[in-house]
Formats: sequence, structure tokens, C-alpha cells
Amino acid sequence: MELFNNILIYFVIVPLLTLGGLALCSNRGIKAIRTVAVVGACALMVLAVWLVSIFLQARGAGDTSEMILRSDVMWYAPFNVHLALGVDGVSVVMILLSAFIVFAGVFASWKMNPLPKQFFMWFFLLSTGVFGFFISIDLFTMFMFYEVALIPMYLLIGVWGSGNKNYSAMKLTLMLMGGSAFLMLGLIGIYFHSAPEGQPLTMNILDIAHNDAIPHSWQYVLFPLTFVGFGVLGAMFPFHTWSPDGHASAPTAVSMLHAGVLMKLGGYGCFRIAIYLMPFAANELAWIFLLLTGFSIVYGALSACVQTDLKYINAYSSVSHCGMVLFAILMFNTTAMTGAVLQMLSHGLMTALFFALIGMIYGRTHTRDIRDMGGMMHIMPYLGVGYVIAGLASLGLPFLSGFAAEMTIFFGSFQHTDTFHRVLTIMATTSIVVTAVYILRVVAKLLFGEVQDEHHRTLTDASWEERLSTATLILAVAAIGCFPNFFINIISSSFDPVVKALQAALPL
Amino acid sequence: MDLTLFMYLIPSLIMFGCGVYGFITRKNMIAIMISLELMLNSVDINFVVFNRYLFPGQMDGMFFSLFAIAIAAAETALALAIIINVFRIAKKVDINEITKLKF
Amino acid sequence: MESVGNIILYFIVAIAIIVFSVLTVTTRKILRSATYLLFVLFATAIIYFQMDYQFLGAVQIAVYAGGILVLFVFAIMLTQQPGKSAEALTSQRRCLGLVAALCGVALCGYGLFSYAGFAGKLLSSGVDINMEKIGQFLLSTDKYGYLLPFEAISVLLLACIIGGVVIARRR
Amino acid sequence: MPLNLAIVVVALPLFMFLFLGLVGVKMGRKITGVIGVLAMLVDTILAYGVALTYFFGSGEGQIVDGVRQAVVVANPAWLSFTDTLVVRMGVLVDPIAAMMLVVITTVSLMVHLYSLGYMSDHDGNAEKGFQRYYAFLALFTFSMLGLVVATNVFQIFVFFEMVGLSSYLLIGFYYSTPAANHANKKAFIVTRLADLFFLLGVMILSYYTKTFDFDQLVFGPTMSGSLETAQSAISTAGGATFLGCSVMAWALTFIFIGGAGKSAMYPLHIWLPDAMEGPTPVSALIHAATMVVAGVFLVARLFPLYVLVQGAMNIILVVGAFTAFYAAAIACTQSDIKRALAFSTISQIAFMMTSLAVSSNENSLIEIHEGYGLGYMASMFHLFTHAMFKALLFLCAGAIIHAVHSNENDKMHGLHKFMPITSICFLIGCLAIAGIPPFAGFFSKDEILVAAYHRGLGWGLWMSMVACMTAFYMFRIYYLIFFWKKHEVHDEHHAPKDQPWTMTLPLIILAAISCVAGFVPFHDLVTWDGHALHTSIDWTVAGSSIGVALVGICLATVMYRKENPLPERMANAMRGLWTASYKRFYMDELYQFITHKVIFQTICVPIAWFDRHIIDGFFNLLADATNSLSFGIRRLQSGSIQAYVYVYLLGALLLAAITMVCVLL
Repeated sequence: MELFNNILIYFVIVPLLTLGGLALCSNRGIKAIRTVAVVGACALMVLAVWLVSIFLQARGAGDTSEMILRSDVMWYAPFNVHLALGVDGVSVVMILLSAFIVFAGVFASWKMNPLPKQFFMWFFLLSTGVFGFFISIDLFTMFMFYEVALIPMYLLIGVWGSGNKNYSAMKLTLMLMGGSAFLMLGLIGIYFHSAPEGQPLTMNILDIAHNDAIPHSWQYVLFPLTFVGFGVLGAMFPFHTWSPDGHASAPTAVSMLHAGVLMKLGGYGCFRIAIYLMPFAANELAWIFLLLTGFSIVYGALSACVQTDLKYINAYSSVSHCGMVLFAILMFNTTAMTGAVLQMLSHGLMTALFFALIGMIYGRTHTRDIRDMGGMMHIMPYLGVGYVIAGLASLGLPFLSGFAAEMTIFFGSFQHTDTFHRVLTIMATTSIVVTAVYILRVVAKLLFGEVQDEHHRTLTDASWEERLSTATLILAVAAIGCFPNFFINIISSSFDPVVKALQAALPL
Repeated sequence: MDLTLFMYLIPSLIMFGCGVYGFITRKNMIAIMISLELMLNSVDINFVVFNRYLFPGQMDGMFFSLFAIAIAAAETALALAIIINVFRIAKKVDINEITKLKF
Repeated sequence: MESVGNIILYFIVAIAIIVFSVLTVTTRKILRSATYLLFVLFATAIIYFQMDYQFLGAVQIAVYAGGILVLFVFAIMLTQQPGKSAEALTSQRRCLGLVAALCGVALCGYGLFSYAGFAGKLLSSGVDINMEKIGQFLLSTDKYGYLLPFEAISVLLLACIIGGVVIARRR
Repeated sequence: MPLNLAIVVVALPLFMFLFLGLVGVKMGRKITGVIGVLAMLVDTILAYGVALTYFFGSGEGQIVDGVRQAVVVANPAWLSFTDTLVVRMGVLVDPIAAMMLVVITTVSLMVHLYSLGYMSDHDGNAEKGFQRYYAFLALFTFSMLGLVVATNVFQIFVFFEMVGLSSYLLIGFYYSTPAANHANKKAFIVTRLADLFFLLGVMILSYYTKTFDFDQLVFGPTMSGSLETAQSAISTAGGATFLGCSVMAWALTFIFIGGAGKSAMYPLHIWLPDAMEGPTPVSALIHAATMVVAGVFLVARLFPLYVLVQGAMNIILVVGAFTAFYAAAIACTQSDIKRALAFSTISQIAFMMTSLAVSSNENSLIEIHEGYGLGYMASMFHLFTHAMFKALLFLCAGAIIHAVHSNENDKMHGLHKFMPITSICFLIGCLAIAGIPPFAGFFSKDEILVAAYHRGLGWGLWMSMVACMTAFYMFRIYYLIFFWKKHEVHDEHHAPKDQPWTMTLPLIILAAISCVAGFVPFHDLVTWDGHALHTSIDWTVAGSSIGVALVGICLATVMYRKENPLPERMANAMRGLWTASYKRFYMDELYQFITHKVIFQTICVPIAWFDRHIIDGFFNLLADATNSLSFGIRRLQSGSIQAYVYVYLLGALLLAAITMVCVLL
């Protein structure tokens, strides 16, 4: 079958196979479970790297089509639902990111207890959804995979979480479901205006964009619906409150995957669907969301300054950083949007690293309250150094990922000719100071200083699988930081169609 | 003076009303069943008299009553069996007090 | 013009039905309630006989008055202490019941009065319904044949027998 | 020696950082230290080679029309924003870069060597974290070198952050002590705040000029030698305004604030005294000699732009002049010798800033007068000499602290007998900073004063006064450490003594450099436009500056040479002033108030509360409303069959009634 000649479909098949393999394992055979999970994760990683090289070759060979590796299989004819696959630079790097985080996540949940088999099964179901979302270019399949990625989250937090997990799982799922309710309305609306009068309706994003048939009056309705729908997942103010509670209760690997990849679905969807398909309304309404996201950048950072729970700090910092992603996307120029994707990559890896380290520290100390900890650098130097590196990446130190991303965003946004946008950019820029404040506060409290609790002196440093998990992420963070141009070259050309559509939609 | 259809419907109607009243007000489950029988009975009467007065050539109403009686018998038998069983377990037959299955 | 006997019988029956129905639901002693029900059922049977449906009247007496009521009496005997009367109804409960019942009666009564078209219809005589005919109908598959309901009822009764045994069995 | 080696000069410390950080921790402590020192030695030799080649070689393209050109050795793209805005990570060698290479590697080598002894206990065993220490030193050296060879303003920003990081890591080297823990946080955040402005400045600048590269921003104008074409690269920016002010004024002022943060100009100086919590060699390297002059370097690098914007220059002038005086005033009362030296550093850097700022005035754009560019040269000269003698002073202080285990000067007194070598080196440092010929400081400071008098008599007198204070407080410290009264020795075995050769050798070398550095022909080598500047010592100014220095020294001698009640009486006489100065004019308390009470308590806490209770509360309210609604509905589902019947009946009756009404009507 022609579909199976496309490498993209294997990003869905491999996790599903892993899922099947895990189902065959006995619940007691922890070794078999781990082996299957690791094999699955490694296979995904190899696929992702291979995909990058295919992409680079295609672009290098002068293939300038908007999406490469296109496949299209009719799925449900009455609604013209296809299984349409295709990737551009943005999806490629997002897939790479997801593969990295799945890989690290498997090792971070090495000692998952209880029910490791079921945990990994849900984990891989979630990653199926994530990969499926990134490879699809059909509205329906995208939405379907989106939901596939969201639902396992409820069980993963509700069963394997800690603390007030029922509340958190419920809150997270309900808020995200609320978002997808908006989204579904939006998608249905798009579908029914996807083609000019008399032509068959379509779900294919590229076709919809080329048809450009959504009436302006409808765009005013559909753009906010889809943008808010994805924005909820992207932790847009004021729909971000699921994030602190959800992350605080989620088990390590789930936090990693959620902050690392799922929240990126939001940003990705915002530009791929909301902005690309409805450029007119995007131009008209962007200022509202710019204000919201610009506000949330500073707001999240300031909130993070007074939190005492490690995961809350990180969750609020995510609000700030993800706010930056949406903020940059709304600037509508290639540089800022490229920066947004870089920031997604950077934030994904760095937050995954943070959550992995927090999980490891929590697994040892059984507390996440920074007031109860101190001097961890003496006790667990490896984790301490990892935490410092993650913190530095977060506060935007050069040669780590955060810097390249944030600078691209700031400089890109500042290229906007409108004073309003530039003033907002300057306000957003102030977050780099606040970020430094809360990161250093945590680092000083948690890692430096005196050991607060004598029992902590007996704790051990990271084990090999924890080292592997964190080292992978640190390397990735450093790679983005040191060679940003490599990623920028992959990403930036993908924004040309979007920017072109936006400019075409500008009122004359 | 003639015995019209109307004259048979009056007692039936009152019987039904009594059944309703009893069903709603009584607490004893057996009393509720009795009220139920009243209602059923009034319906049977209606079937029969309508059939007899309006369509004397057919027998649908009568058969309907016949079957209704059979079903009523079956239903009563089961219901009473359940009531007796409940009584065995809960030692009471008051409908308000038997709430174990509520949630 | 009906015979006077018929009319007198009708009035006796009607009054009996009304009075005993009311007593059935108002008495506080459950056994009396069952007894009044018996009278109501008998009165009903008389109506059936008046309608010339002798078979139905017989069934009414045999099954209802004979079977069901005995079941009731047994059930009452098993669950109630003899002579104990139920506690008095609260006025709120009674009011609610009365409202519902009276509303129903009033509405239906109004309906009856207003659709007076058929209300004055008289009994046509000369209907002969013998057992043979009933048997034919019950087991026939023609139009107006009742084989299917008949069989359904028999299965139901069977299920009911089994159910009764299972439920009432002492564990 | 090819200039390409500059790349190696920069890259070697980076390699050493990775090597020592990743591999070194597995090796012995001492051996990593030795490897670090040797690598630094190689690096220093290479740097000297590059500098000598640049200044005295005549390679291709180095000199055009008698002007020494900036040479871009390598310039690969690192981060592309747009087609024109490309951040490059390059290596550029020009006079100030070459000079800085020498300064950084020299001081760094001295500190590397010195630390071998300093970071060991008295038995010569290296401290815990020795490898980490050397790795961080290498990281710092790399960052600083990367900064000075930057080919574009963004690269400077990048390395500003990097030196900030290295400084953070090194201040917090003793991370278990609360003081170090607070100090490194403070240093990072304050400089970060300044960097924010730097970033904004770069953003504004690049938006209008469409470039980061010095090639177009700076060298274009200088090398063309004409101020008309000077504006071509930034001509688009010239007329533009942003939020009501000229774009260039905004940009350059912001960039200056960035530099002021690193260079500890008032009011962003508060981190520097606290930064002394780090190991003393670190203070010598970072917080005295190299990193703190990054701000000066930044302004010097963009000097041709600043020349065009008089407003920004005036701000620098005022801030610099005020800081010089302010820090000198504080330095006069400090009892912690490292803090006193820190304030001295602030004051001296302010000298350099002032000197840059006095280089131009309104007229300078039209007619190039005699003193034009002198300030620039003087500033760079002072940067160079100051690095040497301030490193010397700090390393001496380190030796003393290592010997007596205290920073406070009342634990010292009378150490001259015990530590003669240290004492003499310290004296040389003091003489140099006070500006006594023939020591290095005299020459550079003299040029600064000349430039200041050129700008205006007031500025000149003001700076002379600060120079006098400088001499006074330095000799105050000197006397309090080495004389004042006899040192009380409690334990013969632990009596203070001169430190091992690893520590004294750097002192002697630096002292020697401090003696001769003044004779380096700076005016030939380091000038803003590459043309040699013809200056001679203006003996009226020089004489007066020697005079004020001598006055300061004499005053200090009278007050502090021998134990006497005079200082006590003076302090009592000016109690309020003295206390304010001792408490550093309450700037720390002010910051503490603003950050904790204002920002933390009235912004962050309410925001967090708002988030938890209003925003989250709203969503919880939604959930609760749904919940209570469903509970309300659940009451209908009572489980009471009679209630159901009742409702059903009423419903049925209602329907029947409606039907009837409809039919009847």
C-alpha cells in the first residue's frame, strides 16, 4: 500500500506497536516492559533523526513545496475526511523534539510503580496522539490525534500522580476539554466554509488555505474559537490555571511529556490552523491576544517569584515562556515566528529537563517545598548541576537554548513597524530579569546554602538511567543553544506561506 | 332511564382517582400495590365498556382486559415476592425507609 | 329502556365501587384495605356480567378475587402484625395526593363531559360471546387472532413463576 | 605570528573549561590546577604574540593610509534573525581588543598561578572543588576574551551574559555560606537588569541601522576619517525618533546602562562590594581587573557612535563623575579591606568612564581640537594600568587574608614586619593608584585629568579632588594593614608570614608591571580613530595632580601611620556623614526595600494571590456551580417512586390539559 511507503505513518505505527508489545508483556516482567519501551523510544528517535535528514535532503535538492512527504488516503468520504500526511520544517523539528522527550521520559519513569505496564501503555498512546497530530494536515485527523493525546493525561495523572491528584487530573482534563470544545466548533465552522460555493468541502489544511474561502464575517467568529481552543493548551492567560495544579500532581514523565510536547500542540495549532487559515481575522484581532500573551509573559514570571513548590515555580515559568511562544506567533513575521518555534523546542526540552530533575529530587526527598530543602549540591551534585543548567537555559543564557529562542523572538517582534507592537515587545523583554530572579531564588534555596534536613545527607545521586535521561536533554538544550542557525534554517522557510497569507489579507 | 356508557365511566374514573391517591399517599408497599390494582381494575372496566358499547361486534377490549388481568396477576405475584423478601432483610415494608439501594 | 332490575343493580354496583374504592385507600388497617379491594373487584365482575362478558367476569373473580387477593392477604399476614394500623398520614402528604387525584378526576371528568358524543350511547343487545368463540380467537392467527399475545403472556407467566420461586426462596 | 592565532587564544580557555569541568573532576586536584596554569601560560604567550604582531607587524591590510585597521580574523554566522540582522561569532583584532587580550591573559595567568597557593590550606592541600574552580576560571577567561574580540554588538551582549554567569559561579564558589549565596544572586540579577537595557539598546539600534556589525556601525565612520561619512551607516537612524526622543539617544543611553551595570556605575554598583564574597583571586581577576571594565570597553567600542550623540555622552559624564566621588567617599571609611578595594575599583572605573565622556563636547563634531580623542586614549590607558595595579592590590589583600584569616583591618595592623614582600608590593600598588610618578597610574591618570580640564575647569577640579581622595583612602588602608600598631601574635606557629612562591611570584610580576606600564606608548597604539595621538605630559596638570596625590598621602600618613585618636575624633566630629559613608549611603537598604517590600510584597505576592484566588477561583467557581447545579438536580432524582409518580402524573395531566385546550380552541 502506498501509504506505508511514507515514513511519516510509522510515527503512528511505532508507538502503537510498542503499545501492543507492552500489552503482551506480563505485569510482573519489569525487564520485558522496560525493554519494549526503550526499543519503542529508540525507534522513534531513529525515525525522527532520519526524518530530519530526509527533510534536509529534500530542501537541499531544491524541493520548495510547502509540505513534503505528502500522502493522502480517503478515510470517510461523506465528510471528505482523509488521512492526509505531510510535514514542513516546523513539524519536523516538533517531531524531533517529541522523540527526544519520549526517549528521556521512558528513562525518567524507569522505576515507575505501581502498574508499570499500564503506565507505559498510556504513555505510548499519548505519544501516538502527539506524533499523529504533527504529521497530519487534515483537520479531522489532527483533531482526533489531539484528543488521543489529551485523554490519557487524565488517567496518567489520576492513577500515577501524587498529592491532590484527583482534583488536578479532573481540572486539567476538564479545562483542556473545554478548550477542545471551542476548537471543535471552530473546526466545524472552518469545514463548512472550506471551499467556494459549489465546490466540494474539504478538511485538508493546505486546500483550505489555498481556497481562502472563509468569509471575513465568519473569520471573526472562528479565529477566536480556534485560537482560544489551542491557546488553552498553550497555557494562555487566563486559561492557564490547569498548568500549576496539573504539573504539580503529574508523575515525572507525564509532566515532561505534557510541558515538553503537549503544550506545544497549542502553539503549533495556533499558527497552523488559527492564523494560517484565517489570516484576515488574525490581522484584525491579533491585538487582543497580543495583550493577553504579552501580559502573561510578565505575569507568569512574577507569579513564579513567590511560589515555594518546585513544580509550581516551573509551571508558572511555563506560563511565561509559552506566553512568549504565542506572543511571537502573533507578531506575524518570519523571524518572530521562527523564534516562537525555537522557543517551543527550547521550552520543551528545558521544562522536560526541569521536571525530570524535580521528579528525581522529589523521589528522594519526598518534598517539593523549597523551604524544606537546601544544600542539595553537596548531596546530589549531578542533579544539582543539571538543575543549574536547566535554570540557566530557562533564564536565557547564551549557548543554551533559551537565549537563541528568546533573542529571535525579541528581535523578530521588534522588527514590527507598529509602535504598539514594539512597546509590547519591550514590556515582554523585561521578563528576562524576572526570570533570573525566580530561577536564582530556587537555585540558591534548593541547591546552595546549608543542608536543611539532616536526613537528606543520606540520599544518593542520580542512577545511570536518570543520568542518561537528563544528559540527553542537556545535550539537546546545548545543541540548540550552540547551533541555532541549523534549526532556524529548517524552520524559517516554513513560515513563508503563512506570512504571505497574512500579508495578502491585510486591508489595503 | 337508560344505562349509558357514561354512567359506567363515572365509577371507573373515581376508582382510578382513588388508586392514584392511594399510590401517592400510602407508605406501606402492599397498600401501594393495592392502589395499583385499583387503577388497573378501573382501566379494565373502561376497556370493557368501551368495547361493549361502541364496538359490540368485536372483542378487542375484552381480550385486552383479559391479558391485563393475567399480567396483573403475574406482576402482583412478583411484587409481593419482592416485598416479602425485602421485609425479611429490612424488617419493614415502609417505602420511605427502604433506601439502601438508593445510591 | 333497561329493565328496572338492571338499573338497580347498576346503582348498587356503582355505589359499591365508589364507596369501597375510597375506603380501600383511606382505611389505616391494611387487611381491611385488602378486603375492600375484594369488594371492588367483585363489583367490577358484576359489571362484566352486565356487559354480557361472562367469561371475563369469571376470570375476574377467579384470578383477581381468588388469586391475587389471596396473595395479598398472605403477604399482609407475613409482613404485618395483626391489628396494627398504619400511622396517620401527614396532612401535607394527603393534600398532595388529593390534589393529584382530584386534578386527574376533574380533568378526565371534564373530558368525558365535553366529548359527550359517545357518552349517551346505549347498550346494544344480542351479543353472544360464548367460550368457543373466545377459544377460537385466542388461538387464531387471523386478523383479530390473539395467539401471539397469548403465547407472550404464557411465557411471561412462566418467567414470573420462576422469578417468584427464585426471589422468595430462602437463602 | 599570524593574527589567526587570536582564535586559538579565545578557544583554548573554552576547551580548558570543558576539559577541566568534565574530565578534571575525575583527576587529582593539584594536577588539574597545574594543567590549568600551563594552558593559561600558553594562552598568554599566544595573546602577547597576537598583540605584538598587530601593533608592530605590517601584515597585509593592517595599515591603510597610516591608519591601523581592525582585522576580522573569523566571522561565522551564528544566529540569523533576518537577512541583514545576523549575529556572528567572530574574532576581531583592533587596538583595544589587542590591548584587552594582553590585560586579560596577563591577569588571568597571574590569578591562575596565585590560586594554586591561595586555594590550598597551609599544608598545601588543595581545597574541595579545586577542579571546579579552575574550570570556572577558564570559563571566565573564555567569556572575557570572547567579549573583547567581538565583531558585533550582539556578540558583546552574548559574552556580557557569559561573564555574568562566570562571575555568578565564582562569587558563589563557597556556595554553602549564606553570604556568598546572596551575593552571587545579587550580582547576577543587578547585572541582568542592566543587560536588559543593553538588550533594549541593541534592539533599538539594530532596528534602525539594520546591522549589528561594528564593521558598519563603528569602523566605517572612524576609518573613513570624516565625520560626514561617519553618519552614513547610521544615517537612517539619525532622524528617527522613538517614543519622542531621538533613536540614537535612546539606544546609546540604554547600551550605556548595560555597561554601567557590569562596570558598577552608580546606582547599579551595589553588587560589586558584595561580590567580594568570592575567593580573593576571583575578586582580583573579575571584580577588579577585567570584567568590571567590560562596560568601559563597551562604551569605548561604540565610541564613534557616542561621539555623535552628545546627550548620551553627557549622561555618561555625569554618572561617571558622580560615581567616582561617591565610591571614593565610601572607600574612606570601610573597615573590610576587600570592600574598600572594591569601592576603589568602582571609583577608578568611573574615572575611565568620565574620561571617555570628556572626549567630546558639542564643538567636537565640527572642529577637532587638541584634546579630542585624548580622553579615549587616557581611558584605555587607565584601564590597562588599573587592571595591573588593582589586580596586584587584590592579590596582596588575598595574601594578607590568607595569612590572618579575616577581612577586617582591625585584625591586621602592623603586618609590615611579618610580610615584607607583600607590604612592598602593596605599597607599589598604592603609589600607582595614587598617581605618583613613575608608577603606571600617574601616566594614565594624568591624561585623564588633562582631558577633563580640556572639557571644562569644573570637571578637571572635580576629578582632581577625587584623585586626592584616592590617594588618601589607599594609604589609609595601607597604613591600617601594615602599620598603625604592633601586630598581636597569639600563636607563634600561625604567625602571619609571606605566602608560598605561587602566591608571591604573581605579586612581584604585577608589581614590576605596575612600575613600568606607564611607559608603554599608548598614544601611538590605542586611539579612537587609529591615528597616533601626539601628546606630551602637560606639566601644569601633572604637577597639580602629583600635588593633590601627595596631599592625600600626607593626610593619610598623619592620621593612620601610628595609632592615634585623630581618626576617632574626626569620625565623631562628622558622625552622621561618617556613618552614612560606612553604611554606603544606605543604597543597599534602599534596594532591599524596593525589591523586597515594593516588588516582592506589593507586586508578586498579590499577583500570585490573584492567580490562585481570582483566576483559578473563577474556574473553580465554574466547577462548583456545575457541581451544585447537579446536586440540585440530583434531589429531583429522589429514588422515591411516589414522587416520580406524582411528577409523572402532573406532567401527564398537564399534557392532557394542553391537548384539550388546543383541541377545544
